[in-house]
Amino acid sequence: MSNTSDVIIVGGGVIGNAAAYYLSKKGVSVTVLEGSADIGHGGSSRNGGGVRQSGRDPRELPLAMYGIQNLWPGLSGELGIDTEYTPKGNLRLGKTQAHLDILRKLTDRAIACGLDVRMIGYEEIKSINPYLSDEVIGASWCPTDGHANPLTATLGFYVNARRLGARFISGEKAVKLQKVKGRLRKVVAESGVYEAETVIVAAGLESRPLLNTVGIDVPMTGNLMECLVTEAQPYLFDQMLGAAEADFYGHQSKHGSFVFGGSSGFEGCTLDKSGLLENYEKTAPATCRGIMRYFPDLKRAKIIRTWAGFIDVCADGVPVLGNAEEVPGLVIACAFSGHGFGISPAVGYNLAELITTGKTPVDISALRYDRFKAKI
Amino acid sequence: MKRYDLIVVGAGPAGLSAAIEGAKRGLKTVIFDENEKPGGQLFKQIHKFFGSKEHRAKIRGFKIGEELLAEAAGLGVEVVLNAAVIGLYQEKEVVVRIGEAVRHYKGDAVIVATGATENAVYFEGWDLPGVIGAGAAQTMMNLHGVRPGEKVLMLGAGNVGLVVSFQLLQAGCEVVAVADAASAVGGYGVHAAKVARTGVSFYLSHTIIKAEGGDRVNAVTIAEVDERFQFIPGTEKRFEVDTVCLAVGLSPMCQLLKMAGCRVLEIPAKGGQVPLVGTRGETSADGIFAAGDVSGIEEASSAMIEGRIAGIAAAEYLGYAVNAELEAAIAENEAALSELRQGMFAPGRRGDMVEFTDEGIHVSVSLLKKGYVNDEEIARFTSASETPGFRPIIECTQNIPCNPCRDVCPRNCIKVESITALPRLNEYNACSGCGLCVASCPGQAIFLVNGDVGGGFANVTLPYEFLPLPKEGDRGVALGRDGQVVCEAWVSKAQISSAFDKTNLLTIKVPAEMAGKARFFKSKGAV
Amino acid sequence: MGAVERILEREFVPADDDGVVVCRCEEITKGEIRRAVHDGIFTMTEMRRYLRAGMGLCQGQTCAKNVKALMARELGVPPLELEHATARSPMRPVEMYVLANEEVAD
Amino acid sequence: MEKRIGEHPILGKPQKGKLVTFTFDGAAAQGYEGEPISAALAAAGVSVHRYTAKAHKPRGIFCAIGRCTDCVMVVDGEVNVRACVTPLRAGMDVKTQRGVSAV
Repeated sequence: MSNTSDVIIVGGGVIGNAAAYYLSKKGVSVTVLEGSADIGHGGSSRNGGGVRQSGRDPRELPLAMYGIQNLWPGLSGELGIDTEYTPKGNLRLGKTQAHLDILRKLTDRAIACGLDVRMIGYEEIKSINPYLSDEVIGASWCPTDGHANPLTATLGFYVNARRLGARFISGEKAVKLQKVKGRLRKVVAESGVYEAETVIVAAGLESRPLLNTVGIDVPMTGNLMECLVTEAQPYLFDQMLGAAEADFYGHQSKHGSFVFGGSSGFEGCTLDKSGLLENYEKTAPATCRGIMRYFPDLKRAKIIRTWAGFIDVCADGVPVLGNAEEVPGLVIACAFSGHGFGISPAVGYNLAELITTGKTPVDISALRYDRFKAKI
Repeated sequence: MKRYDLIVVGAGPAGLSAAIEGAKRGLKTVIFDENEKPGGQLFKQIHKFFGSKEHRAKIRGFKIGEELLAEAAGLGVEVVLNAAVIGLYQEKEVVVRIGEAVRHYKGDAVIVATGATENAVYFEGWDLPGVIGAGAAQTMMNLHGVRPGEKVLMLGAGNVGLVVSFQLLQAGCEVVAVADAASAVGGYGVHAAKVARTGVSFYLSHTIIKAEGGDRVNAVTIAEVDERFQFIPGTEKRFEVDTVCLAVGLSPMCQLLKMAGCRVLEIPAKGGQVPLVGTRGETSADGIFAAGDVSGIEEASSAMIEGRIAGIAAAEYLGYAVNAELEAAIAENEAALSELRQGMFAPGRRGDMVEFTDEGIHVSVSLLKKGYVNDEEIARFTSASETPGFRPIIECTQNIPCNPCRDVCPRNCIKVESITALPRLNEYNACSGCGLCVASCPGQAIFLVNGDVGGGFANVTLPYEFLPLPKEGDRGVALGRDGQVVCEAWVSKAQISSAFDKTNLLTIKVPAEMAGKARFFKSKGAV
Repeated sequence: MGAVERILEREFVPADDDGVVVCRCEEITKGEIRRAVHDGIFTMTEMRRYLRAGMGLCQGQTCAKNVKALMARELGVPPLELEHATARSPMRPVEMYVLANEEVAD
Repeated sequence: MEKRIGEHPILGKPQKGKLVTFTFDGAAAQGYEGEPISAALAAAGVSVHRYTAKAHKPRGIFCAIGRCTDCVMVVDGEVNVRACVTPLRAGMDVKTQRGVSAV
């Protein structure tokens, strides 16, 4: 098989798969190189499933809003796979005055961007979710937010892109980008060399060393975060939940299980000697204690699995997205900082537009790769 | 954090043995086991073990469990039950659920002896209530005293399927058939023979097409399969049953080792995914050892030896034993292990079709196909004579590592040259008819025949592990090795003795010409 | 681990027993698993994520071996080529209030 | 046939706790304290522990050692309780599980 295509996408996560799908739909030939054995190996399969606009930085909020208005509602039907998209609102919870101050600031900022989000008090919180504990004194409420299943969404994009002719190679780690006559042309991987007009680097944390091979650096770091999931439980609620300090998030899935993320406070300094993305022994118990303070009724729900995954945290907390003009042919989509899943359809769609028309429906200029400036 | 020299996960034969060897050498040792009772699978194994004295042969599995537990307790090993190890984290941190809390422990060495889990096969209706694992049947009847059903079909003619079939019969259930997709009985022939002689039919090259039922299985259909395991239409056989038992192999339960980052390989001959281990049970992770079924499916006897080696290795690793002692202990245990791994059922010969015994005798094909040695084939191995006086008839036809019959005979009538050799009679020694060999044979393959007790009759003494025990004078029928009625029979003696350890001896009187055939007894009432 | 080209030459052929449940917990049938392979689901881990096969209460302890054999047959590769899914704690289901209750061992 | 083994040829008479009363789907039932709930139910002739969520198929004991989790029931209001490894206590309220609830 020829190793030349219109576009190479490095990274078979939800971003790469979404881009592959929307590009294939436009008739663009795509090759996706996934370094691990599994499609969606990284953060795409290791997140809490939030599809939200509230709480986002104004620089990426337009992408979130675009996706929720234009892409998520019809996605399951379009892909023929249940992404379990549930737009039943997002409660971002506060337990202290300090929390409420954070939430207020985020809310005001989002309202200025045109988002329907507001602060609500105890009574209204209880009417939306009666299972929350009395410790919660206030929240931001965005009724158009929600959640979806990152596993089926990622694989849904993959299956459909593949069906439309995209070529996928897993276990093929890209090690070097190479320019030919001033333009990025080749991707050298462990088992082969691939060529294309355009290369999208959407490899999460792995993007940094790869981009380094053409002299571009994205200031980001890995942070090992953990989630846990319970056995299926009777239906309780369908909102997405978050917390003012972003140290607790989760939802009840369509299947009935609760998926929650939390933290022990040791994030960033835990051991991972074997590189197996190991769970830290203190995190799941800490997460459970956190959950029970929000949902005392869930105390008897059984945890059946925990997992860990790196988030690619950008220096300024928002993704790097778009053309890197100094290396013609290079498109960067990384550093999603732990909130990439919710915007993945919009990112994929906009990348496809960017590559085929040179323009994007959403202004992504604030996410440029060269935006980073010293603070003084 | 609480720290032990040695943390052992799993209180089965391997784990207990490992803890014993560690504690003997001064290691502060704890064992965690998720079950309410220690002993692992030993406590479901109510048959007498094969092997030699050193391997605790002729002792029943659950008794071995009790012995190991007492030995461990005597050495100061803490055995914590109802303690599920939920994770083996970095730096050998063991997290255990005990009661309503999780506790964190550190082990300077950790031995994982988590054993195995049962395989399953799927077919239409396999999810119906009443379709259960063979281990489930054992648990229900041997631990909880409840019969899993009344009429049972057993899928699987390996040792588990055969042993559990016999246990079902002992519990008072009816076993309608033993089926297996393989073309030959995979377990010990003697295990099959003691099931077949009670009248259970064997269907080799057969597997289940479907189970039927509403809220519980009420029928099962099996059919013959060809060499490619495809059903042969027209060969279907339907049985009305309320229970189907699945005994289709075991898989090592190595998740904890995987979580700990130990290198794991997939080795079909060992039953699936197993940790990469060295001769001392050491895994690729420093200070973490594996022993027993978790590192490859074998018999409990082998698990005990592997456990001992790992326990000594952990002691050496922590400086409680000198290397020379370790090497000597390993050599000794390895010799024992290699002895156990000899014969027709040696791990290296798994799957081979063996045609001749080590003695050069053509093996019984009928045993492999139907579960019993037929009348024609038995003559190659033993024969009953129609003369007065006792004589043991040893229907042991496969080379398996086992020799209690030799050790137990007070008159040295029986010789077993190497441990896997077939037992032979020392013709010059007169048998006293004590019956110890009959009761001791773990395969229940020895019978005493007195070929002439007058009036044209002979006495056959057979092992009998069922209730009720027939009484002297009871009338009934004798069944042949194939479980078919061969003649009328009268009970002339029923012996119970503590020396027989619950294998009662039933002596039946049959016409002299039937002495070579009568191998089981059914009371008239039970026919 | 080598590079795997995600192409399957064979077409999906329905079978009589496609309706038989393979993963008991999540009630996933043989036909669903076989069809998923043709959708491009090539690994055990992906199968868990795609169909939830092996993701239920027992976490695949009952069905993993069978799912693996079934996938291998459909892919036309030896079962040894398929990797089992990762082992993750807790090894047994644990109630939240129990996991939350970390006792300092004395 | 009586489901309980009165006397076993090798194991003798089963060692049991005291006879206690519990409720199964609202009706009074008896079993021995400390034995698994599933043993008491099996002795009472109950095979169905639950009906599945998707196909509403009956399920019962399969592995009997807490691994396959097919035998889960609603016990004292808690769903997904593994009946094969949960000891019976006097007064327990045991219900057939349907999907992930008792109704």
